[in-house]
Amino acid sequence: MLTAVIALSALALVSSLLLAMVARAFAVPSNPKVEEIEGALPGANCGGCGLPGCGELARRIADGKADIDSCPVGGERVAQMIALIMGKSYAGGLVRKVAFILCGGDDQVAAKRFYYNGVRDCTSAAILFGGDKACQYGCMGLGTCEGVCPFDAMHMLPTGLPEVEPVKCTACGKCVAACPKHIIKLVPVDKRLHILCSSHDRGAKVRKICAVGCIGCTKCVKEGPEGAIAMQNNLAVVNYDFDIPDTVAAVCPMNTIRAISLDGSGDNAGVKAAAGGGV
Amino acid sequence: MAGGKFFGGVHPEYNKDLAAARAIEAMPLAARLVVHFAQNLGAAPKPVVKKGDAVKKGQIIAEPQGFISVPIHAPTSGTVQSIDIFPHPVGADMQAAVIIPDGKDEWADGCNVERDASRFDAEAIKQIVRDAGLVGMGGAAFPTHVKLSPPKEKPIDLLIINGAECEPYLTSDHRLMLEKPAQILEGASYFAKVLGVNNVSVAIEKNKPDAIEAMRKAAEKLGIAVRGLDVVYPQGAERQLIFALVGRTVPAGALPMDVGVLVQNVGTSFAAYEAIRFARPLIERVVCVTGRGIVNPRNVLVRIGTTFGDVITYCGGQQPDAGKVIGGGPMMGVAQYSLEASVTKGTSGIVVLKQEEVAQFVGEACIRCGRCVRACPMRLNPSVLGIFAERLRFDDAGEHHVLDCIECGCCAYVCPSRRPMVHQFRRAKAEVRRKAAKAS
Amino acid sequence: MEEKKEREINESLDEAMPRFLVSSSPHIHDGTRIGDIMRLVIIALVPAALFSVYLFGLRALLTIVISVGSAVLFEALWQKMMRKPVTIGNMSAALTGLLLALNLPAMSPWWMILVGSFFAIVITKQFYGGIGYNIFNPALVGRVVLLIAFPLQMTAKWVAPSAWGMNAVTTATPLGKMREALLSTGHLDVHLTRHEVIDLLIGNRAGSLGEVSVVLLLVGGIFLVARKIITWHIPVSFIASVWAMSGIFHLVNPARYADPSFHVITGGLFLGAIFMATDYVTSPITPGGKLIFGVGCGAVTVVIRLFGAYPEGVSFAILLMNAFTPLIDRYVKPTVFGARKEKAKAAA
Amino acid sequence: MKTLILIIVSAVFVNNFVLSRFLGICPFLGVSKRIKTAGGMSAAVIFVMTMASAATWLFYSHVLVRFHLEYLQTVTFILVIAALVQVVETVLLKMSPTLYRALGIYLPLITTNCAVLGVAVLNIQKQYNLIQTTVFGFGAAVGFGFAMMIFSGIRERMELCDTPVPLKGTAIGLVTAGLLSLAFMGFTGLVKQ
Repeated sequence: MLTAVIALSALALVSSLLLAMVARAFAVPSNPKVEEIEGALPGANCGGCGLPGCGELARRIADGKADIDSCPVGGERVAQMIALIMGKSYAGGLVRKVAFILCGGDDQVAAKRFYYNGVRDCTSAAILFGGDKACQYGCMGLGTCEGVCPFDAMHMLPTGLPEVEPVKCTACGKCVAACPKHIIKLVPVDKRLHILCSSHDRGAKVRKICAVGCIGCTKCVKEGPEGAIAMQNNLAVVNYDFDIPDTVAAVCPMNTIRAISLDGSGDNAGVKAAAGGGV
Repeated sequence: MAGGKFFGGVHPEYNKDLAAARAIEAMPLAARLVVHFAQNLGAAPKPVVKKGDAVKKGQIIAEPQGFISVPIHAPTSGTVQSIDIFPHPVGADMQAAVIIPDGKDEWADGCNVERDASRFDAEAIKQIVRDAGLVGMGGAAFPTHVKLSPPKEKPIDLLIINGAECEPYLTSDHRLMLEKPAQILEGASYFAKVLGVNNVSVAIEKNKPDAIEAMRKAAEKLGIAVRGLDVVYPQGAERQLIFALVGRTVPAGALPMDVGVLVQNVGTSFAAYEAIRFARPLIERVVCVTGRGIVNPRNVLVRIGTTFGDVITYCGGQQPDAGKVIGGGPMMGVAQYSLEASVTKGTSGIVVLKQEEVAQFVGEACIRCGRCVRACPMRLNPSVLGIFAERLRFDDAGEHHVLDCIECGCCAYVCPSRRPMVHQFRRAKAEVRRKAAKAS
Repeated sequence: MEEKKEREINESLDEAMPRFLVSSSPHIHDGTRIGDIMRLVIIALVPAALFSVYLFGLRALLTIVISVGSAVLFEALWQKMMRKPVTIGNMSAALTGLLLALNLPAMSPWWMILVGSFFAIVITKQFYGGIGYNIFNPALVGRVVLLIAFPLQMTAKWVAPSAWGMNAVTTATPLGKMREALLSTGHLDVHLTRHEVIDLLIGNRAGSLGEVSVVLLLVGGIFLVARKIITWHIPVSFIASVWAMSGIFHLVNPARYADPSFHVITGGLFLGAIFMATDYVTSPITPGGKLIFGVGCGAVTVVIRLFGAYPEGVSFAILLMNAFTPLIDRYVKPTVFGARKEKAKAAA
Repeated sequence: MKTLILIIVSAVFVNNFVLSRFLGICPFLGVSKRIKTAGGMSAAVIFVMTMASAATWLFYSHVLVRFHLEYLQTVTFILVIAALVQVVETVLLKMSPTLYRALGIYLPLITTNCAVLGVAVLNIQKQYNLIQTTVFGFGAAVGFGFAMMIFSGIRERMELCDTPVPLKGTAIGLVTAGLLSLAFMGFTGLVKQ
């Protein structure tokens, strides 16, 4: 028994001495905060922050090269946790954003110019005359955004438009970057009024090719609060800093403006209307 | 140096007999011309006319921007009705001028005068070629004067006049060689003069024996060799043509001038002849209007800017079951969505296919049969490239040399799974280039 | 259906505008479909299959029918279950079933065929996503699973050949006989008389359904090469390397290792080399890779036949090389036209 | 010499540690997604297993046997291996941070890797001498690397497959490992045990 104890202790002693020596000889300086921060991050490695993975972001934050609220997925909660680790203060006040598709032109209301046959991917399809939709600004409906969403928050509807599930969406921004038509925007979840069009075409042309496109009539600009809706190159654009009453939607002759509840408050009729095309 | 057979290639049904026997005929002026500004590879020229301006035939309506750019000329006299966005046959919507001809077809000053070309030196010829708006008329539309200006350390010792016309259906170069052999060779002689080259070869696929015969006859006195080439697509692609003719391999990522060769299309040579001898800028070209979807296939001499619709109407219109209109040949041409697309300098043909002839991409899984590997004239592995592109793994596609793809279409032509490979490669190439541009 | 509806809606929207089909180049196609290729391979196998019916009787026909039928059924059922388009029309499942049948003995019980067919179609092929994605040759996995799970049925019950299978006598395969002799007496008793060689070539011997007739398999192979369905690389390198390797061992010790020609014309080598190893999905895509693949198959076959516990190694060899295929494909790439010069330049 | 070659052949092909003894499955599935990391892992395993074989054998025959402590075999082997792996890890972090990061959690996992402990125990069971032990450890590790390389090639290709969702990842990985060991069964009986 004694020999066993002695043998084991000796072995342990020799091993630990060896390890200590090696650790000394091959020491690498490291920042313990990196691991802590990485633990606080969601760990989905979605790339929403623009970096290859959560580990890389953790390293950047620890080195002070990235802000503590750089993770769009984790939002306020994660930012606060990281602030604790880094010994910084975090003000908060970040309103959750979700992706939103600024196009209402599904297959029933928006015209197509040709029969497309080829790769089922929006960016690839845009190589050929910018896509088969007569509206050059509209959603092409091939589901590239659905494919890149790491959170299964985006689904193509049979009508040819994608739909965002606000609950699942983390505003990682992958779909925003992937959309070749740049019609997906991150919008504050508490705002209800949206203009579902991105077309800069003139009104006459829009009328011809899409039943729900913005024709630039400026009625909404006049109806809404001062500066809340602005005309930009034939297109009405919502400034999400403002709270706009739902009633503004009623003045739109094309039903382009819709009141949609993204955070689950109020009625969700608007969402259904958007999904169904609203005609 | 002896030539050889290049690797790969396919043997599509050529269908050249549809229009090969029809002599070139000049199409009457259309009621409305849509002249695109961007007609050359490189920088698009800048418009210098505005709505309401009166223009003369041959007058410059867009000035070149930078070296790799050529001017655009008014194809006839008339007024500029508007400047707007129109479908361009290369596959995008672009800015174009709508010109309403006044019917007088009046030349601008200094144009259309016969002159003695022997007084021009190399620089003068280059300048004329540029001012006349010459671009490669085989389809790529690369400015000719740029090609004629190789850097000093890369001397050219061989000029190849490319009459291979390997694209199925098309016969415009074929007819041009039959009808204007002497003029083509004279144009080629100006190129030779600019480059200081004595060695000129005309390369024609053997399926055009009459064209070989005609060119031989004209070339005899000039000491220019006319060579018949095996009939295999893409025989007319520069790299493959050079290898087949003289056995030189153009390094990947390099240009023919790196091996001392310059290739010019027969149509370009003819345009050079017109520009240098008669001071006629490039405002019209031979377009082969063909395919089973066309009522009367024929070869027509068309003003640049004539809409496809007008050209097709002139050729008897479309058959009722026409399903696809292609600007260019069926292997590399671009399918058009609108007949408002207009003839540009690079439009070698308008092919209208019947619905049942059109290849439909299904995009089933790759079964790795290797037919594309055997067909690819660039010795790529289209199978794996296509799989990478399909999964949006463009970095891997780049590693497998997707940038060397010449988009000849051989892989997709033979693919039993009907995968849209060329489409995928175009996307992949764009992504790889974008990434490289970002990095630098 | 959906697409059609979509078109109608759109047409009503803009009747005025004619709509063309727009896709990327090329706009024409040589017309070949996957089904055409599979059909040609099946046609190339028909002579061998018919001959097996002649040799082993209706049992052979029954085996083929059960195998093909179950393979097609499994594929259709799985695809229905997964809500994928059913692709039995491209005949690849039928081909797998036929190949599996040709790799089985004529006496195979029906339930065994079903098990093999299930492993081939569902586990080896559909688990990976169906046609084009499988890593291993489905028919061979089916066979090897049966070989390991039911060794008695798979190795001991061979029917001796006779016209239309009139007298169903069980016997052993030539390779099996050789091994038995080797184990019991310690030396070979393989004497290749001309008569025996002819018997072996024609296929007048015991064996699994499709492997017996070298001549008919060769005819099918030549047909496939002529129709450019397969290339010569894998069959030739496979068979040649078996011949060469077994030849070397034969020279070293003729009493223990059989004549190389015997090794080439017995067993499933021709069936394997021409029809199994050349399976598109599971073999390398480049000519160079194919040669490596073939030589690898040959080497492993000889090692297993001469030193392993199994008398026949073709199936295992091909499966093993299937596993190597991704690595071969990764490192044996075609040289891009013009790339060699670039390298030379970079070196200079 | 002949026995040594047979030991290697047996360890690499016939009794492949992964595919017929089913040892070391964890890194086999975990680090085989990329050929590069699989290569790094294989190299690390080859180093650790060869060293561990020799070290444990020496410790066993010179310490444990002398003091009649054979019953401590497992415990002490784990200790020796753990120390060895820790050394490798520290050295690797300094010499090749990329490989270190690529191996990630799997490097410490070699510590408790049954393949390493397995080879050490098998050495004693088979009563190999020191040279045979080292060769066997090396051969077994090469066999592991061999299987790793094949498998990572397959994994890279499987990434491009249309695998049904429920089977994606480890599930199809295990199916593939099963089919792979099916192929390796052909080597049965190649070397008499």
